[in-house]
Amino acid sequence: MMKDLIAKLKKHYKLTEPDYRRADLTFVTAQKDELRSLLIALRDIEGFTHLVLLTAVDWLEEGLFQLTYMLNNRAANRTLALRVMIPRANAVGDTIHDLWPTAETYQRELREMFGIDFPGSPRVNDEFILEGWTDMPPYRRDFDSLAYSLQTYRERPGRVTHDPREHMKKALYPDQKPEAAK
Amino acid sequence: MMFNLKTDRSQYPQPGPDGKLEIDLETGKYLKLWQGPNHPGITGNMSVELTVCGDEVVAGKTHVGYLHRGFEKLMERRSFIQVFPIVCRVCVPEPDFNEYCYAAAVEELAGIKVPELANWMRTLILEMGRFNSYMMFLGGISGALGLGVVGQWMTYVRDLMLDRFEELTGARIYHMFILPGGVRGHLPDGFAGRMEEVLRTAEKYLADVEKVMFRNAVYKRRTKGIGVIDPKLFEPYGVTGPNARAGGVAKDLRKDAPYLVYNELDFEVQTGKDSDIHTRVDVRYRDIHQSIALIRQILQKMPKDGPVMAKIPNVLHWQIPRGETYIKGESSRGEYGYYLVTDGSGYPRRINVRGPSYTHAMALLEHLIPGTNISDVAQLMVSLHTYPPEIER
Amino acid sequence: MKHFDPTFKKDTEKEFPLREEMRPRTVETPDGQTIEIEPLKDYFCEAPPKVHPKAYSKIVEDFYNWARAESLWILGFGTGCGAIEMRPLMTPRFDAYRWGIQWRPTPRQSNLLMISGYLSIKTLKRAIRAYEQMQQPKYVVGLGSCTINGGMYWDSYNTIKRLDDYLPVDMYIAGCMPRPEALLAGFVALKKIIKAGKAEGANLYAENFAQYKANQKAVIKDWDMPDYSW
Amino acid sequence: MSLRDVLSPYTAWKHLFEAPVTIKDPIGREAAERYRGFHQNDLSKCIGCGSCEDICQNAAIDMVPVSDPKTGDSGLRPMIDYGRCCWCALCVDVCMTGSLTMSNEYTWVDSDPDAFRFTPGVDLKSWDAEEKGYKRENNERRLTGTHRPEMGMLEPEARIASFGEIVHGYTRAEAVIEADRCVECGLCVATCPAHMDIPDYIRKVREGDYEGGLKLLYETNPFSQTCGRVCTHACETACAAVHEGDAIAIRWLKRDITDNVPRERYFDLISKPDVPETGKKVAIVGAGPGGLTTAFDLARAGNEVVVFEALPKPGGMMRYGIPEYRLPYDVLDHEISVIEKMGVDIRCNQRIGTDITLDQLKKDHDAVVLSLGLNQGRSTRVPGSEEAESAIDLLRRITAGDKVPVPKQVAIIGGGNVAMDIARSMARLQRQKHGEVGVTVTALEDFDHFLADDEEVEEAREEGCVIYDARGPQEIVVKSGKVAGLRTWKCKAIFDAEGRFAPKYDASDEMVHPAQMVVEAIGQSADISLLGAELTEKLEWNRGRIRIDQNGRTSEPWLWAAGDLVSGPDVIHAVADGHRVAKSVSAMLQATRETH
Amino acid sequence: MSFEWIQIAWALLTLFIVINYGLIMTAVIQKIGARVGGRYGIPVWQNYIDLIKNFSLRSKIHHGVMFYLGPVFRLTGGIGLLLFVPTIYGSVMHQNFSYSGDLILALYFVFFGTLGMALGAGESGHPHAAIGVSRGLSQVTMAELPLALAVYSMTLQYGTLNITDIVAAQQGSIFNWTLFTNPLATTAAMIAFVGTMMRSPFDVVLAPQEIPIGPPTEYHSAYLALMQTNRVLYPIAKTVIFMNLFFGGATNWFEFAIKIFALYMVSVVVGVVHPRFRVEQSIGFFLKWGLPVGVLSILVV
Repeated sequence: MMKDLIAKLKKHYKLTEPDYRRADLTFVTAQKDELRSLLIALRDIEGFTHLVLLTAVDWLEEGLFQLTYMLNNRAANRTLALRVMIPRANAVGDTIHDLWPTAETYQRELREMFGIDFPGSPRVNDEFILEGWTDMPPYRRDFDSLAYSLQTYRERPGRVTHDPREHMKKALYPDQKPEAAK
Repeated sequence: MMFNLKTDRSQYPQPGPDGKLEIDLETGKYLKLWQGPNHPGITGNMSVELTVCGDEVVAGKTHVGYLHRGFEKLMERRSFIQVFPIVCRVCVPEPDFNEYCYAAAVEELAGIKVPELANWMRTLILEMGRFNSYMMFLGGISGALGLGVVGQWMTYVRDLMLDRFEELTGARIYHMFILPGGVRGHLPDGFAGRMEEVLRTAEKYLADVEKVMFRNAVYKRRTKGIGVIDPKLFEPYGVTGPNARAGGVAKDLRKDAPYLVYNELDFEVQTGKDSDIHTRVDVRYRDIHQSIALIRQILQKMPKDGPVMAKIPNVLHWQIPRGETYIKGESSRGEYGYYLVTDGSGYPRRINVRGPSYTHAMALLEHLIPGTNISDVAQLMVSLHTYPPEIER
Repeated sequence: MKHFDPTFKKDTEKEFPLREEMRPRTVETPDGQTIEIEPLKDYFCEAPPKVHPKAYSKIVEDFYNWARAESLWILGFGTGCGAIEMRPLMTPRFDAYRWGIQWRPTPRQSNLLMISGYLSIKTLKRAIRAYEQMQQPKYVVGLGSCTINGGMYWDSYNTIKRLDDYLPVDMYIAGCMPRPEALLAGFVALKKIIKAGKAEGANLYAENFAQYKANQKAVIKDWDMPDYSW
Repeated sequence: MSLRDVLSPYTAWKHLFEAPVTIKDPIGREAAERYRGFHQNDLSKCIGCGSCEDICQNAAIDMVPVSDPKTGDSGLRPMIDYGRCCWCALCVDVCMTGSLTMSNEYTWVDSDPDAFRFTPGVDLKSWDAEEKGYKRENNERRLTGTHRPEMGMLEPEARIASFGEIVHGYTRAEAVIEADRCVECGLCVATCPAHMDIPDYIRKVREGDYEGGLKLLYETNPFSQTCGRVCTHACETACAAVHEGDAIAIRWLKRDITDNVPRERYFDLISKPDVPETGKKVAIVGAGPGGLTTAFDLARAGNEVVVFEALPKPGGMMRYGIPEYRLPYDVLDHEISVIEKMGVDIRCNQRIGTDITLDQLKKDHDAVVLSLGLNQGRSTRVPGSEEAESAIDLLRRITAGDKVPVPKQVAIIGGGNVAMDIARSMARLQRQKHGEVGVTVTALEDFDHFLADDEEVEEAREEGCVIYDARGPQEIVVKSGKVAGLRTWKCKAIFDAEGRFAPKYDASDEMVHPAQMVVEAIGQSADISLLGAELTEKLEWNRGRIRIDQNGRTSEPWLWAAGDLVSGPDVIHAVADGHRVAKSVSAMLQATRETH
Repeated sequence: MSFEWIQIAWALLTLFIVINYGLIMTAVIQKIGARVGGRYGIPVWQNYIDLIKNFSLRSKIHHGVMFYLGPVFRLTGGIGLLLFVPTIYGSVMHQNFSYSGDLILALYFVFFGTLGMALGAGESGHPHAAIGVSRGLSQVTMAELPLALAVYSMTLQYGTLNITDIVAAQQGSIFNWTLFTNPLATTAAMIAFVGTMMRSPFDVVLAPQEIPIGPPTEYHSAYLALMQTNRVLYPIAKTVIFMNLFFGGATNWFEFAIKIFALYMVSVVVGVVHPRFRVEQSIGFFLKWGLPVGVLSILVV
């Protein structure tokens, strides 16, 4: 069933080899410029009317953001997740708020948490979750939450821990490690 | 079907092309009114910025983020087992769904098969959680309408169920019982009997609720024909769960895409047709009875013995190969899902929580609010059954 | 647990600049005046609160403290998860009303601010506002691990770790989340210190206002709030 | 609106006449039996491995010192910060000993935020004795593995037929499972005499990075292949996993690394560091593990090292003491060839005192290291003991390929690993010659205090050796000039009240073990005759052993000592000695270079 | 009737008794409401402690003169209402300042307090208060409409505007009560009574779920204490009018306690089990049910 659909779609769109995760769940990567027409085709022709989620994955090492558009065909109980890769530098996506009004919220979140812009999406530049945030978008991989927290919020002092291995070394054989061999 | 939609907004300002609504407060015709975050009428720590003209609401904007802890970021810092204690915190009143979805996603990507009994236990816990969540809801909607006594009873019944939770899982609110690989323990001795007592008490109180709330003339006046969601909006706005079922769309993932042991259980999908506040409450009310029946069935049918944990790798350095998956289930509010991406390391690459409140309380609510009476905003929100913590996570 | 990146430096102003409307600027009002506005400045509570002395007579003060302890009005403001355990307290199972504990929907009438768990920066701002709107004497109870030392969210970029940096706290209740029974025990303990005249958090706040404000401003960047509500 | 709708709500008023459902006295109400409340820790069971700290995602646990570290116990105990804890109980689930549990107590209020920290078990709390609370189900540790995979080895029938190596070594899958069990606490490191980086190389096994693992091994142990087979693995007694299930098979995992790196790759991976030649010369007497480790370290530090060995082949007791079925000779040859690659000059058949004198060595070199093995067997000195064979001597002759007498029945005195070695070696020879095994082992200790490793005993039994415990040798029965058997009494106690060796026997329980050969395997001593009278006089001694300082240096500034001679019969101790001595020698050489 | 100075002392005694009775009675009623929910509720003396607590708070802020005057007006409304109607019929001590035509004065006081409150709350500048006031006023005004009609019908019936006379006319037998002599007017009045007691389903003003707490949002400390005092006094004073007009008044303190409690309970019985109406719904309710009954009662008389 999903295989047929993918084969059909492949005639018109450039899709990568899909990952048939489960019988009812398939992941496939699409081209960014074909995304919109692909979504419309899936929604209006193939019955994938339910936008389950829209989110991003940060592939920092590859310099890419993966946008995942997960669509569900309720009647057939099939979920198709479209992956779209966009460059991390100057990350801009195509807004789909006119296809699914609820995408507006997702796009606001992506704008705020990943810094991915969706020009034309309503209120996309408004603050959504954060307030007075001045650092880089926090869901980016190069944002280090713990480091930020340590630099911003004070901890209660007086916590000291010991590594068992180092502690035993200190107590039992302070400098017997064969340094010469190294 | 007749849907009494108050969509005549011609007399009020219209939103611009970028979705921004410019309202000139200087005219004195309009007033900005904020509900929340410190507001007992709304379903938790979020706020709605209302623009009112007299008693009529012209525009409403949802403001969230008061509960934002950055879960999706924190999960990326934690190993696969360390994510387990924090997922339940995503949604406070019904935490078990997070545990289940996360565990199932990890199990799928790591190729772990969960023992039969563990699946039954999970189903039991999810149904108990659904029961609790609905109890919160009934208390909430009656509270929002000023019928405090139903809230008192429902919280009491919920508390009895929390006692069962405590006995089974070792905690009242954050149960942390569904581990990746299975569940933490077996049923305690005599659990079924004590559960039966709770269910009986629940039924007794629910019968009272039926009389006091559903057969209440004032209540009917306040809820019938109000807050109608046009079924045409379900797909564009991603409406799932009881909210959609109240509009006649008989969709329930427990039936449509059975997970755990739901295909071995008998239950019916409850639907309504009017899609107003009254029907939404009613559908949930009937669903509670389904949950009660399901809990009874599960306790009766579940295997009496067997392992509850699959063998899992050493959790201290558990690595999962690269992959992505999405696990969903029917929570008390609609489709709840976890999107998990792994990259072969010992940490998740990304976890995205798809909570039904996210779509219901944001875009949908903002769409429904204009044109309602100021008194109806609170119950409209409550009737959508949203939990803010899962919106902002 | 992943180790943090020691090279990470917060504030990447260059790469992700502050939004225009949050920057200080000069605007022209409709009636032709030009005014300087600083959106991130806290216009609401720059003025330090007054230190209110105790009653002149110790007997009177003791009597007052007894009344204050026996009539604890809690601001019904759930800041975090812990708020869910407040509901059983208000309802039949635990019925905290028996102890003279009641919930009020407005900070003006409340004496006790329950910080029910973690505080995100956005909520912290509201909690501070609520606290400053409360009348003296006022008490703060921190609920759960999060208020003591960050709890679960010790590594989150959006939650504070130590509540006592920002507000004077009279009582902490351990737990994640604390059970209603523990909360009641906490109230009983709080009553004891109120009756003993030791719960002077409001004066502490007034005396060390500059320090508290500095701490608050270190984490809250945007102080803009609509008047009177949130 | 019907009349019913108007009236029906009033039915709620019936609750006015029902008793309230409120809990009368909720404060301190007991929580459920499984409730996850505050922590308890059984200090006597806790070993301070820190697994709880590792798994805690809230960083709520600190390991704090409460007692002195000892074998398998770091002396640290978890301190819990309730300003962090989320009561998930993963620490209880992961606890390696089951010492950490939770009570069902939940009330803790305080106005001091710094009060919410405590060390369970040390800081006394009201819930310490609470029985109820969260415990692991059936006390099963499910988050980390408890049992090691069975090691594949030859069947007794097959292995007794030859001197071929018994143990197969782990397959990759087994190695991964076993390596996965390690919790990386590092308690073992202190117990290992050479302080090998055990958790680190186990991680390398898990990750499949065998070459990296090998490099790591050679940082602390140039005899990793040997130790991967015959190490006494004291580390495994200190392993945190030993408390609930099997210890991690550290030795086999080490072997797994060495087996999985192709032999020729060794020379690339363990190359001589690029250090300038120091121009210093060091002589080492004895090519056992101690001496060769010293040589390895010193050669890598840029010194010119010569090793003098009396026997025809290097390896010392590794070659002449350990039977081939445990440590194949080609492994040893390869191991030593790696050391030679560092520029070590090993000169065999060079007996000190005969072929070259110690004075000569002292003259020609900047430092001399004595690494003498314990190559002389001790005697029981019971009647007839002059007819007994010495185990150590016998083993050497077997190894050297000399013909040794193989009678049908052999009795062995001793219960250590050497006794097992000779028993099993003789069993193999008997099998080859007679087709059947007739070996009796009599040990002074009972099975509860046995000296030999359990697996050695087990395997010896499987191979047909009969083992008697608590038997004290009384006489070697000699009939017509030939050994006919061994007479033993039941041993009641080995040590007296002061802990001195003074065995007590029960003469009524006498046994005579028929044997045509009796072998004594009750300990070894070193042959120190090569030192010469003058030097022997000059050196300081301690109970028959040369007194050395903590760096292995003797009272003579040019002379160091290492190996079995100073620390007993054990490869890993010898390696540790070697490192220690090499470091000390290096320091000395460095110092002299700087002064000149 | 002539005025004597001692009457002031007696009136203050009446006030004292009524306030104490009110404090305890409201607590008891809260407990009764709590019982329906299945719990114990506040201790009976809790209201006293709350009062002391609120008076003992150290800081107060204010928003202008009207903000001060709001609670004062409101309390004045309550006290005035009580003082100008006879609390105990036939008792010289607790006759208060009842003069001929005092019914009009009483009705005036009923509005006076509400109005003062509205002005004070408006001054606080809190938008919630302003909205609460506008919504509350419109509803209360509507609720008073049937009462006005009922009173009109009753004055027609008794031919006097003096409450003491009206009470006197109802003495003798229980069947002399207006309840029985003019049931329609009583019904209309009771509808208004339930409507003005600030309980469900007509409790919009204090509805925290819709607008946090309504007009008193900004009131705190001693202001709130004043309002609390009024909150126990004012409904009782109002109930006293109803008792006097329709239920034969009270001839001693015991009868007073019983009747007031019973009347008060009417609104509680209704309130506990109903959610609240929307403002326009309750206005509609009064127009649909209260008004016709009131008109009918006039017509019948």
